[in-house]
Amino acid sequence: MTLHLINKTPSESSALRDSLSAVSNGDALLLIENGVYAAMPAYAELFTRLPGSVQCYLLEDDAIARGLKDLNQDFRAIGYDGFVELSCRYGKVVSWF
Amino acid sequence: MTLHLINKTPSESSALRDSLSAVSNGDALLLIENGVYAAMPAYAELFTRLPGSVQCYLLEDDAIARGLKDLNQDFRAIGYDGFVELSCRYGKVVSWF
Amino acid sequence: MSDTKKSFLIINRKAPYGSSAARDALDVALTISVFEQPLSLLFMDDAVLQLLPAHNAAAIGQKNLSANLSMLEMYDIDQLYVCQRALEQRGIRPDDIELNIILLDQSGIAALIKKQDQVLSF
Amino acid sequence: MSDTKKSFLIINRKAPYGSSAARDALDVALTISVFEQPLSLLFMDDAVLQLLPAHNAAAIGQKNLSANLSMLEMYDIDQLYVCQRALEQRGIRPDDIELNIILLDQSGIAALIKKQDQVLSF
Amino acid sequence: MIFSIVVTGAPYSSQASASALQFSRSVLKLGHTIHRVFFYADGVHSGSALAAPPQDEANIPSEWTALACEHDLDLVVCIAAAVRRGVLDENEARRYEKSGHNLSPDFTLSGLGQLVEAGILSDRVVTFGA
Amino acid sequence: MIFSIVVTGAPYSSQASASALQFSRSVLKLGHTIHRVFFYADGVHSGSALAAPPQDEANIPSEWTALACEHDLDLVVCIAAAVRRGVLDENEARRYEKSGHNLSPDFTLSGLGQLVEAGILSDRVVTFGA
Repeated sequence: MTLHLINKTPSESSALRDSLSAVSNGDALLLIENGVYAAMPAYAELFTRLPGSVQCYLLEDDAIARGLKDLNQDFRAIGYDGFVELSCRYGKVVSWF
Repeated sequence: MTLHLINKTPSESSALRDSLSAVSNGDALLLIENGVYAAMPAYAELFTRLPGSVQCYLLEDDAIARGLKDLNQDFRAIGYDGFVELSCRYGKVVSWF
Repeated sequence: MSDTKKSFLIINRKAPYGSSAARDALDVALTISVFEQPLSLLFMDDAVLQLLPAHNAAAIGQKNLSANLSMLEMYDIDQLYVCQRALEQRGIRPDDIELNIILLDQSGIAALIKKQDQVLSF
Repeated sequence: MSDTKKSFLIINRKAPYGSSAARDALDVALTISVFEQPLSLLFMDDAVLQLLPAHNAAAIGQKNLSANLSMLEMYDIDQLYVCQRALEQRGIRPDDIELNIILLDQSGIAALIKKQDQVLSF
Repeated sequence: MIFSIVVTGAPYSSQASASALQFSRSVLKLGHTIHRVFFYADGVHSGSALAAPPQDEANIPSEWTALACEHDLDLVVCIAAAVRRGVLDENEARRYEKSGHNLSPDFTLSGLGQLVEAGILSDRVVTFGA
Repeated sequence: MIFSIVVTGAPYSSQASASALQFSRSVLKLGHTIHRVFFYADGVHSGSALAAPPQDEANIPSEWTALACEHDLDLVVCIAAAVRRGVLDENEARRYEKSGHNLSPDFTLSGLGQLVEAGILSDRVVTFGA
């Protein structure tokens, strides 16, 4: 299973769209850097076709830096330690940028 | 009147889309660098809502470099000299990237 | 040179912090105002995300952009134009923004660009 | 180290020449093949534009990517996977491409990624 | 007509500096003037004296140098963007107590005022972005 | 678990190098191993010895150096990407007859083989892209 790492907004690159088309059941998504903006409620529709088995995370440090709150509830906020733990738990990490 | 300079593909940035929403009658578009890919016929629909008074150009050097031919006929191919002449003819140049 | 005036427009299109674009643009804006040239700022696309309140960029080892944005008002740069569609696409209400902004639709943006002498993009 | 084998996938997503990404990816691909590791290349999004024939990058003072792409076949890297939707969106027919490619739909791409040990992105 | 050129992309990483160079050559060939070329953000790497691309590839920094010498161009690198990115002239290297410097002598480090002044004094400002 | 980290974005221009640094700190704190950090493309500027950001901003290259010294990290800068971009060690400066060098001594210039070897020997490769 794969951890998909996305660091761009939905507008600045097609990284998010491409990653969503490449997930398998049981994979996870982690939004970092500018990627965290994708967890704004206005972008929720992008994630509606994800299999329910795909867990969604965002890097809290990046969301705090950008003043983001009231984000999409489907995303769990984690710190860098959580990021490392996810990298261990999933078999590999694929970066989309 | 403005010369709008676009150097990104329709997929790698929203530069093209943003530029199209900002043109005035009598402006011109010039595609350079990766921007020339937007003149592939598959992207023709992006330009259908442009006012007829907006002239469309592409930088030939960049199209040749990328092996592009049979491009959208609405775009006239020019060289760097033509690029300079357009910059003079239009009152200012706005870059979208 | 003091006799010459040119109107400048800075077009911002990038989100803050992920790249240096937002700060680069603000540094240019402050410099233009030091030169006392007419200046407008336009926020399109992801750049409207620069306008969200309560940044805390120390969390990622950077400096807050908000401080520089507030300086714009101190420098009498109060022409902050914002693309309405960019706000809507991101679900940001104009009330969420704590700066004095002027909302523009597509034709407003075209008209704003049309009347400038020089346009710098970030 | 000679006993260890890992399967590598290189995901290409960028157009050629506008940035160094396409060439950086090819250099890594050739190095992986020197190490005799199982290697696949996947072209998604704008990276399918790398596969168009008849580049003439000398026109912009660069070197043709095509030469390096052909080298892939010399190095026995013949697993070139291409995102079908990316081709369609750009109106490129598979016949336009002069390399041996394998077309993949969305589920094919997911399956390809799933079976790799390491994935490098460009 | 008086042009100024702005470059915000680094050579090799982006095409911006190479395109700006080609554009500048045409500007001069057609009899116009270049008031200044201003290198900002990652564009500052165009001023590197240490860039050593393979011999069969263009050497963008040295092409700028050659064009500048031939036409007496004012090549200005934004000082704030440059020192952050490790592009220093001899003065800045001394100021920051660094062991060396790497700005090509045909480029000048200066402030953003040079960009704004170029905008005021030029008929056209053309930005090559990354 | 054995990690290797790949960085392809330059400090200040992109967040990639700063994120990779934070991630690396957590990897080490949690008791894992970092086999190598490989700087590729614009990531090579993370190895600059000349970067001089304002004092109230993070100095990413020197933070890498500090982390490397503390944990004996192998910081490898891709030699082909680096020399093109003007990032040279003493050897390369001599080879290309350049007046100076600017690679921080805690970084090593080496080939792409170091990236591939890291992929083979590491359980996880995490890329911070720009």
